[in-house]
Amino acid sequence: MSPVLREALAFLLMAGGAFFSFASVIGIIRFPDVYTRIHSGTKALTGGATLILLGAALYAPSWQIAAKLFLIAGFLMATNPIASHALSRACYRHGMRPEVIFVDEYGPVADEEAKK
Amino acid sequence: MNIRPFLFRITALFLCAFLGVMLFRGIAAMPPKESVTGPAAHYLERASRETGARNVVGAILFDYRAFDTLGESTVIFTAVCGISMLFSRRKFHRSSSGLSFIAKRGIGIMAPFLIMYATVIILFGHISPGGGFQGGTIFATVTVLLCVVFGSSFESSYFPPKTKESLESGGALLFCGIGLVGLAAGTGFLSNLSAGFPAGREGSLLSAGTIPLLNIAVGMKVGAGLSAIFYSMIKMLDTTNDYREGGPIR
Amino acid sequence: MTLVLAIVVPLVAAFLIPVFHLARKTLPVSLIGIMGLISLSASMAAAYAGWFSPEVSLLGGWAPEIGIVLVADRLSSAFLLITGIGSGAALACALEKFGGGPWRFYAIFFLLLGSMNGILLTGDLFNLFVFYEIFSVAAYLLVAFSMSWQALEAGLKYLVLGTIGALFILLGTAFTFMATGILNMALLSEALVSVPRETLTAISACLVLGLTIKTGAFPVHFWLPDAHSSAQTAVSALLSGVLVKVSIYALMRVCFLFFLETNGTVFLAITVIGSLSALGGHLMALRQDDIKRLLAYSTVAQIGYILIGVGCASAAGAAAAVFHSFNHMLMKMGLFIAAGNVSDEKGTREICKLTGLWKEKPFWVLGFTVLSAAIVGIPPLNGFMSKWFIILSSAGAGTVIPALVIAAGTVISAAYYLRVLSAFVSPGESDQEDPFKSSPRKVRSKIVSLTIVGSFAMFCLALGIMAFSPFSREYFSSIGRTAVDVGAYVGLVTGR
Amino acid sequence: MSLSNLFDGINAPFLAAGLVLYISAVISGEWYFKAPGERVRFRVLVAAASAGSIGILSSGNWLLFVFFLEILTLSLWSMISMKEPRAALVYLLSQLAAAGLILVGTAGVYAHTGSLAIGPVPEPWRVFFMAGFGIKAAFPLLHFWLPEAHGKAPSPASALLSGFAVKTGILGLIRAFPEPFAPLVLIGTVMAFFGAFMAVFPRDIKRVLAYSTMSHLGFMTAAVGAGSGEIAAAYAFSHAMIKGNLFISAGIVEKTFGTRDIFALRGSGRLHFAAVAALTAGAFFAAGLPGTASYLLKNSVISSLGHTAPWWQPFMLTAAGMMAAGYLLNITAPLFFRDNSKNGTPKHEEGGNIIFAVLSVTILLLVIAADSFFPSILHAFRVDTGFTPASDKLEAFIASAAAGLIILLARLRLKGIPEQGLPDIKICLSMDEGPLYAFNRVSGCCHPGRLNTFVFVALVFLVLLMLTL
Repeated sequence: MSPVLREALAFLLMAGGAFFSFASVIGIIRFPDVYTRIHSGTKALTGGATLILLGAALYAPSWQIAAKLFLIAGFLMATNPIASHALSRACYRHGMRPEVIFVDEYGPVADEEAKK
Repeated sequence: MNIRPFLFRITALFLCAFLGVMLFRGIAAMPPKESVTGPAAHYLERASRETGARNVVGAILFDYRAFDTLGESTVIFTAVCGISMLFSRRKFHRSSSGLSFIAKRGIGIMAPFLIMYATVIILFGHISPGGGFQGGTIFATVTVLLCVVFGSSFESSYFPPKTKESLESGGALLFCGIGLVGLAAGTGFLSNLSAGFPAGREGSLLSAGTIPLLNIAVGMKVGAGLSAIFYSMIKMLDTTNDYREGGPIR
Repeated sequence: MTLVLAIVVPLVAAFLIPVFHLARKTLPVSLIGIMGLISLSASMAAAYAGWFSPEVSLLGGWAPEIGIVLVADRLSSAFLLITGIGSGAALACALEKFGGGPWRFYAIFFLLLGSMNGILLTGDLFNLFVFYEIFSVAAYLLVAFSMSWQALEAGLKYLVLGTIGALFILLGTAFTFMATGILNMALLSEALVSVPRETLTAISACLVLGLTIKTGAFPVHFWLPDAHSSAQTAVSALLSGVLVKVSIYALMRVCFLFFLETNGTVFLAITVIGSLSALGGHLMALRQDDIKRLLAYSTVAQIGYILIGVGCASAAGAAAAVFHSFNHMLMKMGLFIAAGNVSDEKGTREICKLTGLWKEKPFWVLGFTVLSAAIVGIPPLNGFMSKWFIILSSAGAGTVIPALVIAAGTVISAAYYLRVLSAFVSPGESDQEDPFKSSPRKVRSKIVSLTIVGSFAMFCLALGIMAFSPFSREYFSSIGRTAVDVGAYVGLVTGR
Repeated sequence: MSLSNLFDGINAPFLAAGLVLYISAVISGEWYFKAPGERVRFRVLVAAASAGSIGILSSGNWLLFVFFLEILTLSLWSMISMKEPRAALVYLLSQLAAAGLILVGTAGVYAHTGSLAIGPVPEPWRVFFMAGFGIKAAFPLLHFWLPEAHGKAPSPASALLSGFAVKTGILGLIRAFPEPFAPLVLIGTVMAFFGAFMAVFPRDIKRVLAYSTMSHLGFMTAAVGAGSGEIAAAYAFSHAMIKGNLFISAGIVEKTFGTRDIFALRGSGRLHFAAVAALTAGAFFAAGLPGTASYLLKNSVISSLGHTAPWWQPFMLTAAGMMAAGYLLNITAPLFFRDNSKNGTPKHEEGGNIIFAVLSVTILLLVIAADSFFPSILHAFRVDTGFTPASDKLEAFIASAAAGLIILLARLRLKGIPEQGLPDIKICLSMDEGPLYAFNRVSGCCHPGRLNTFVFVALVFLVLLMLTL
C-alpha cells in the first residue's frame, strides 16, 4: 500500500470517527430520555472512537504502536457496551421507564430477580 | 426577604477577589526566570547518572525525596486505618449479588488484563512514566470493579481484608526496611546507589538500585490501602442503601 | 543517625500493629507498652543528641540543596522532650483505659508520634507539610475515635478547618518554592532576603495563617474546643498537651528562620494574635459549663501566652515560650486526665454536677487543685515562673499591652478554676439523698492515671522552684538563644 | 532576700505590727472557731500568712516581694472563704490583679534598668506600681474589694487583713516612691475623706471599720506622697494595732449578740459589758483624741505635706480625722445609750474560752496604750514627731465644723437607709448586672460554631495579615 493511499484511508477513517462522535454528542443532548441517550452515547461513541483508533493505527509510524492502538480499540469495544448495559439496567431498576414502550421484556425478569 | 446571606456572599466575594489580587501581586512581583535553576536544574541534569533511573520524576520521588514519599504513603496508611476504624463498628455480612451476567462475564475477562497493566506500571516505574502510586491505584480499581460487579462478599473472598492489611503493612515495612539498609550501610536513611545497591544498565528492568523496590512497596501499600477503603465503605452501602428492599420497583 | 530512628521507629511500630493483629485478635498491653517505650526512647535519644551536640542527618546521603535533611538543635530537642513525656503519659492512660483492644487506635497513635517527631526534626519545608498531613489525619481520627456523634462532628469540623489550615501552609510553601526554587529551610532563610516585598507578604501571610489555624489561636480557634472536649480523655490530654505544642514549634521555627531578618512585622502580628487569644480564650472559658470545654478554652488562652512569648522575637521571649509550652503540657495534660476520669465516673461533664468529689476521691481533687493553681499562676508553681518570664520578655521587647493581658488573664482564670474547685469540694448529692440509693457505677481504679496526675503536679512544683536557680535558667535561655540564632542553624545545616 | 532587711527603718514598724497581730489573731482564733478542724486550719493558715509576711519584709527584690505577697494573699483568701466564699473570691481576684500589675511594672523596670532590686521606680512604669499597690491599699475606685472582704471575713482574719495585708500596699508604695510624689498626696487626701464619708452610713459595724481602714490608708498614702515614708510606717504600726483590736472586739460583740447591726445592738452594753467595753476602748484610741498616737500621727501627716500643698489638702485630711471620731461614736454610743427593749434578748453563746478573746484584745490594747502614751516609742521608728499642730488653727476649726455637720446630716438621714448601707461599688461585682455581665455577653459572641463563619473569619484574618505584613 502506498503511503499516500494509507494516509488518505487513515484520514477518511478519522473523519468518519469524528463525525460519529459528534453525532453521539448531539444525541446525548437532544434525545428525550435516559435510554436513548445511553444508546447514542454507547453505540455512536464506541463506533466513532474505534474508527479514530483504526485511523490512528494506519497512520502510526511503527507496528508496535499500531498494535497498541488495536488493543485499545478492542478493550473499548469490550468495555463500553458492558458499562452502558449495567447503567441502563440500574436505571430500569431504579424505576425509570422509557418515554414510549412497545415491548417490555425486562420487566418480568427484573421482578423475578427481585423476588429471589 | 432575607438579605443577610446575600450580603454575606457579596462580602465573601470581595474578600476572595481581594485575596486573589494580593496573591497575584505576589506572583507578579517575582523576577522572571529564563532557565531552570537550583535543585531542579540539578535533577534534570544529573538524575539519571546519580540514580540510574531514566524517569526523572521517579528518581526525585523515590531517591532524592524518598522520605517525602514515605510520608505520603503513610498518609494513605493513616487514612485507611481511620476509615476502617470508623466503619468497623457494625459488621455487615450481607452483600449485593452483583450486576447482571453480561457485566460479570465481561469484567471477568478484563480483570486479568487490568492486573497485568497495574503490575507493569509498577515494575517499569523507573523507566517509563508511572510508578507505585499510579500502579497501586489501578490495582485498587480492579478490586473496586470486582466489588461493584460481583458484590463485596465475592471480592472479599478473592482478596480477603486480612490479605490487604498484611499487604499494606508489608509494603510499608518493606519501604522502611529498604531505608534501614541504607542506614546500616552508613550512608543515610533511604540512600540508593551510595548504599551499594546495583545501578544496573540504564533503561533496563533491573536498574536504578532501590527505586523499583520502593515502587513495589508503595504499589502494595497504595493498592491494598485504596481497595480496603472502598471495601469498608461499600460494605456500609450494601445494607444501608439496598434498593431491593422496598425499592421503587413497582 | 538517631534522628531518623526517632521518626522511623514509631512508624514501623504502627505498621507492625496490623501484622500482629493478624496473629492475635486482641493485642497484649505489654506489647504495645514495649513498642511505646522503644519509640519514646528513640525520640529521647534524638533529643539527647540534639541537645548536647546539634546534629544534622542527610537522608539518602544527598546534600541539603537537593535532598531532605533532618536537623536537631536545642529548640527541637526541647520540644521532643515535651512530646515524649506527653505522649508517654497519654499512651499509659489509653492503655489503662482501653487495654489492648482497639488496635487501630494504637496504630494511629504511633503514626501520630512518628509524624510529630518528623515535624520537630525536619529541616525541609515540604517535608514539614507532609508530616503535617500525617499528623493532621491521625489527629482527626483520634478525635473521632470514641464514635459518639459529638466526637464525629468534632472530628469532621477539625478535618475541614484543619484542611483549610493545611491548604494555606501548602500555598505558602508553593509561593516560597516559586520565588526561590529551594525547599530547605536553612537555605531559604538566606534566599528569602532577596525575595520581592509583595511575594514575601503573600508567603508570610499564608504561612502564618496556616500555622495559626493549626495552633488554634483565637480568631481561628473554632475547631479546638469541640475537638478537645469531645475526644476521649487520653486523646484530649494528648491534643491539648502535645499536638498544639508541635504546631507552635513549627510556627516558631518557620517564623524565626524566615522572617526574623526579612519581615519583622510578622512578630507583631503574632503578638497581637497571642494577646487576642489570651483574652478571648479566658473570656470564653469563663462562660463554660462543661469542664472539658472549659479546659479547652483555657488551652486557647495559654496558646495566646506562648504566642506572646514568640512574638517578642527575642531569645528571652523564645525561651519563655518554650518554658511555658513545657509547663502547659504538664498542667493541661494532668488537668484533662483528672477532669476526664472524674467526669467519667460521675457520668457527666457539667461542672455544677461534679460535686462531693473531695470526699469520694481526695487525691484526684488534690492533683487537680495543684495543677489548676499552677495554670492560674500561683507563685511557688511553674505557671507563675513561665508567665513571669513571658511578661519580662514582653516588657523587654517594649510592649506592655500583652503583659497586661497576661495579668488580666491570671485573674479571669483564677475565677473559673475556682468555680470548678468549689464545685469539687462542695457537699455532694449523696450526702443529702437517702443511703439506699443504688451504688454508683463500678469503675476500675485508675492507679496509673492517678500516678501521672500526681507526678505531673509534683513536677510543676519542682519546676517552679527550679526556675529560681540561675543554673536552670541558663538551660532555658540557651534554648531561646538557639531559636533566634539563624546563622548557627544555617551553618549547622550547610556545614559552613 | 536577707533578714537584715527586716530591721531597717521602714520595715521595723511593719515587723512589729505583724508580730503582735499574728499572736493575737492566733489567740482569738482559738476562741472564734468552734470546730477543732477549723481551728487547726486557721492556725496553719496564720503560719503560712506570717511566713509570707516575713518574706515580704525581708525580700530584696520586687519579684520575691510579689511572690510572698501572693502567699499572704492565698492564706488570707483561704481564711475568708472559711466564712464567705463569695467575698473571698472577690478578694482573691482583686489581689491577683494587683500582683499582676506589679509584676508587669517589675518587668518594665527590669527592662529599663536591668535590675529587680526594690527601689525607686523609673517614670514610665510608675503607673503600674500605683495601680497594683493601689488595689492593695484600696485607692478610691480600686477599693471595691475592701468593704466586702473586711466586712465579711471571720474577725481574726479581718484583723489580719486590715492590720497587715492592706499595709503591704503602703509598704510597696513607700519603697517604690521614696521621693515626694504629688499624685499620691492627692489620692491620699481624697481617699481619707472618701473613706471617712462612706464610714458614716453603714449599719454593719465591720463595714464601718472597713471604710475607716480605707480612710486611714488615705492618711498613709498622703504621707508617702509627701515623701515621709517613716511617718507612714509608724502610722501603719499604730493603725494596725487599733484595727486589730477593733475587729477582734467587733467579733466578740457579734459572737455574743449574734448580729453586727448597730440598730439591733442598741443598749447591749448594759447586757454584756465586757464584750462592748473592748470595742469602745479601741474606738477611743482610734478616734484620735489628743494625747493618743493617732492624734500625733495624723498631725504629723498633715504637717508633712508642707506649705506647698494646696490649702484644701490639709483641710480635707483634718476633716477626715474629725469624722473618724464621729463615725466611731456612731457605732459605740448606741451600745450604751439606747434602749434595746424592742429587740428581744440578745443571745449569749460564749462559753469558757471567752478568755482567749479577752486575752487577745488585752494584748492589743496594751500595745496601743503603750504606743499612745509614750510617744518616744515612735522615736524608735525614727519618726520625727516634731509635733506641730495643723498649720492654721482656723482652718482646722472650720474643717472640724464641716466634719461635724456632715456627721449630723448623715445621722438625720440614717433612718431611711437599708441595712446594707448606701448602694456601693459592690454592684459592679455581681455576675447578673454591671460590667461583668456586659463582659459575659461580649464573650458570648466568640464561638458561633458554624463552618462558613469560620471560613469567613479565616479569610478576613488573612486579608488583615496581607495588609499588615
